[in-house]
Amino acid sequence: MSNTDLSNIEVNQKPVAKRSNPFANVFNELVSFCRSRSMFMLHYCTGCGAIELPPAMTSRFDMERLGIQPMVTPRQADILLITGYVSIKTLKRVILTYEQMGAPKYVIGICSCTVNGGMYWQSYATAKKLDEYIPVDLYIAGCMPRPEAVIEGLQQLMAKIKTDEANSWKKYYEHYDYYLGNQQHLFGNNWQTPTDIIGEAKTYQLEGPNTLGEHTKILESVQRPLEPLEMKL
Amino acid sequence: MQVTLLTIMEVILMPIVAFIIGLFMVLMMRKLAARLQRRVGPPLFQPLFDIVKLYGKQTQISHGMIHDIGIIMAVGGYVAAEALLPVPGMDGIAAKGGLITLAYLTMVPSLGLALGVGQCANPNGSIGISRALTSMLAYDIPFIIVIFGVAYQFSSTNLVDIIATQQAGGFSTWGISEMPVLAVAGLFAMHASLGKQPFEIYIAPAEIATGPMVEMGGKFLGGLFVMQSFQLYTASVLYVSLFLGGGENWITFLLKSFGVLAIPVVIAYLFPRYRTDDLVRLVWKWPVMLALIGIAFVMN
Amino acid sequence: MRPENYQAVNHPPSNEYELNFGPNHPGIEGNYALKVKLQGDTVVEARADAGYLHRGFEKLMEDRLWIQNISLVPRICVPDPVPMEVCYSLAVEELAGLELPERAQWLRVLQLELSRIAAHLFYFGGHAATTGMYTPMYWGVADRDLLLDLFEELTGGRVYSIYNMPGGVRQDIPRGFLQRLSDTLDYIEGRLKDYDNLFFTNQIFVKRAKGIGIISQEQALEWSVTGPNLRACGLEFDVRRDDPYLIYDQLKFDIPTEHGGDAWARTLVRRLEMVESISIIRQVIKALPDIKGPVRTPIPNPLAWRVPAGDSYARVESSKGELAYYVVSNGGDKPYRVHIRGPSAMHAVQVLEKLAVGCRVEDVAQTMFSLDACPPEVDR
Amino acid sequence: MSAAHSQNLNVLLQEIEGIHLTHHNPRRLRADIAAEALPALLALLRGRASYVHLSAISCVDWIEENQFELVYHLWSYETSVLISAHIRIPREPGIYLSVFDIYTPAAFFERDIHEMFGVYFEGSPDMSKFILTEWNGPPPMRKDFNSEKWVMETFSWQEYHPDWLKDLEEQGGGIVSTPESIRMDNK
Repeated sequence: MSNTDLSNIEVNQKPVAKRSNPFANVFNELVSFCRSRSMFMLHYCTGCGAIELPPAMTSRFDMERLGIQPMVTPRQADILLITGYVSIKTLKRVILTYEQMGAPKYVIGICSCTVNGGMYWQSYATAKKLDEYIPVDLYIAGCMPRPEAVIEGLQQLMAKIKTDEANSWKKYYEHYDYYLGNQQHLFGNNWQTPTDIIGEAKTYQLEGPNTLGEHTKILESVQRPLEPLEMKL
Repeated sequence: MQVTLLTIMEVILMPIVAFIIGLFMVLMMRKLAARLQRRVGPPLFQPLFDIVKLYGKQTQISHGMIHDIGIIMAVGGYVAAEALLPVPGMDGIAAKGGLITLAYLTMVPSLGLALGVGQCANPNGSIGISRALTSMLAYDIPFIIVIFGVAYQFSSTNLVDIIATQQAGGFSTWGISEMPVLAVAGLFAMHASLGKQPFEIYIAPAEIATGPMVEMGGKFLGGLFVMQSFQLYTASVLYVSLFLGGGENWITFLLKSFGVLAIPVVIAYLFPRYRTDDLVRLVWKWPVMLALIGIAFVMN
Repeated sequence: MRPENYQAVNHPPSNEYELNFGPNHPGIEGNYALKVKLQGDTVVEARADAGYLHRGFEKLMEDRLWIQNISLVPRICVPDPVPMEVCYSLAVEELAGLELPERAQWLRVLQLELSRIAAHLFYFGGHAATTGMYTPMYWGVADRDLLLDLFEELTGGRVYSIYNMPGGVRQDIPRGFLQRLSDTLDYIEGRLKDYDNLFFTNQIFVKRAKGIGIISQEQALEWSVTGPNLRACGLEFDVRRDDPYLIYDQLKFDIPTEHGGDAWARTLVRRLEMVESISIIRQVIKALPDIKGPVRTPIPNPLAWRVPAGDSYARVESSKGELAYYVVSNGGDKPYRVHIRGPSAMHAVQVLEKLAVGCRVEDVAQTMFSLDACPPEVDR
Repeated sequence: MSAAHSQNLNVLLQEIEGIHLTHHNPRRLRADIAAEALPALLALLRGRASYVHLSAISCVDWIEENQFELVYHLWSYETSVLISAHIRIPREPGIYLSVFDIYTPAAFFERDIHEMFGVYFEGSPDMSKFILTEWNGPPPMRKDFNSEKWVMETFSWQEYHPDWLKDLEEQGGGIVSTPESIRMDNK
């Protein structure tokens, strides 16, 4: 397990060229505002916390008045809600799900178990720190947090998105080696996902100095190449 | 020359108007659902926020050229259809197009979607699109019969003429009072074409995880959201033009089209969905029968 | 140029294909997976894949004190946590030879039935949502919240109350609680009419639910199906009546049965059970003020409490079926072994795998939800 | 339970050799028998005493005696008595017969016991992994597997050092013993 602790590392902000067009900034701000007011969430019912999401979504607390709605597949979603302890078997699926989401994407860890294992700290079956495997924007602690707490947490995330501070998804590209290393530690060196994170980082110019490293070398050595898809109807 | 310029202006303006009205129709749909479900519902500009956000995504996951083209076809089909749908003050190219072209154009989006989804190679998407085409096959038959009946009644396939005839005679010459049976069949077909419960077989989250939308993210999903607002607009405005005398002015036009749309939307949130075969059986039985009876009345 | 995010799947040409339901799928209850092989629209093979919610409860419980485990057990079945606490407490009480005060028994019955109503409301919502009908879900979950408020007032916890403990319950009811409880029950009973109109008499729903996932009585007995699913096949069996625990033998209640054995019968049985539960709670409300006495038998220092060696098997009727705890003690301060027989373990794996075969793909989710499977009980 | 039923049951059970019956209470009956006699007992109970419901099969790892205890909980809808049949099998090699042919639900419990304890049941329809498909270690429910030790070796923990704690530490206070040390001291 790599020892670097990423919780305090900031994403290195690329210097943005000053644009003379005043509307460029307006447009960016509009998009950030819309991002914060329209959040499609994919709630992966990894654990107990999932039971407090239906109350938060339905008639009594009604998340939709804040523009939050549940979505069905990772491609459509912006927020990945990890609702509770993540067993190792689930963690694999969580990572697959996370990588399939389109950026900007945000992760919220609900329940104490995602922070530090919670009351299952002794358990051989659950992963303890979620942010070793995927970057987490926000934790909502509690066992389990009440719907009010969930909505409060989502509102905090909204505030962060509005000011463009919720950038943890960039951390995944920039420090991919670290996350991959932790994943390999748990799942073995044969671990690979169908999403080409390094390729994506290159395409969208999100590469950092730590994107590649010893763990990605292991990945490259075991990776089966992705074949192009034939068109069919 | 002046007329042509005006027409071009109208052709550009009409889809924009349609889009804006469509957004409010989406909002109305979600608000109605919220009221039925005893909650508040989304804020006023929620549909717009969703679309802007989806287009502002920073990584767009495409599955290839056909995937892109499919979405463009899906939206483009409706954009073209809007220019053929007269609204108060703007006729666009409705007088030249006519009903038959419109009926064809409303099928283009489904086919475009089928192309795009086929490229994704997701089994859920493939099942979804095959269901969507099945349901299109089902509702198109009563839809075409209804259109034929209306054209026979008004002896024209020109929407401008049809609306003018209805407006000239007042309520007694509206399609709904001249051919009530056809109007009911038309409502059925319109509801089925919207793909809402009980005809929502191709989205079906619990069965096939939203079917055609399953691999769509970012601007592709945004495209589908735009398509949805066009779809609501097209269906309700077409119904208003055929049976409710179109819009004399903007106020009655909006009242009629929102009112017509409210009927299927309210029904949608009170019923579960049919199974695929049940849907085909139902749609081929009742709306088709009603439409045929209606046509028999019309031809008398 | 965009990175291609997919992998080619080169299957031989065939009309058979595989579809994964879950683990993250709206048609799956919780974190659970069902791999189905389809031929056209028909399922020819189904395999359940569990373990996504595995926490190793039985192992964890061996490492914790008898009393600590009370906070662990309700987490085994999230929608219906109270039977878990009660069942564990009953097993430990039997081992330790603790006498349960009468008032505590009535209070436990009160919670058990409240929890059953809450779980059934959740079930109706989920079942309706699989057929594309979301309004009952929105209503049901919101009405369930009123019951959770009562739990919060009684115990301090919305979902996990951790209110029962070996020897009784933690504290007595707050002042005025019975009145508020009675009001909420009146409200829920009034709402049942709305649910009937919207959901239980909805012709399209009835058409979809009838004939789906039929279990005959013989099959139910052979597969050890219990609870409402068994009663939907016509067998009148209820642990509450036939193997009574607490004060259920002093209460009057019917055991509703149906004869179809399909999704519709299973829904109807639960609908009728809710009415019975409401009537049981009414009886408790009536009787409770006259029952005086403590709510807990004191146990010795809980941190060094040693339970005599032995084993016990306690059974409780949860909203999903027969729940049982097998607790073994070797005389230590921690359980030597706890085995949990989750009620869903039977119908969520074996029965579902069998019922799904021959189903159309539309009905797979509905079959699962109609069985009221609770995946964490399978995984533990 | 009626007296007649009880009488019948006792007479029936005497057919099994070496059976030892204990009544915990009127509705719980404990039967200790030799491992070889169990299939005969189950067949008898199911065939002639209306015990159609297999409630559960529990496994207990008695590591000091080097034995696994298997407990079959059976319920009759007619007599309303729960019989728990206890058998002991040696821990090594941990192989026993499946009772799938008598009780269908046994398949699930046997599969579960196989992956949690490593007991192999001969004749069970499916002994493949079910819950622990991603697990490569020893069967985790065995007493000689130390879950806490494995966790400590595999995972690291979140640092928790909030500002109020820093203030306390400046004044000379703070956490005297870390959670890790307390955890390990317990063992």
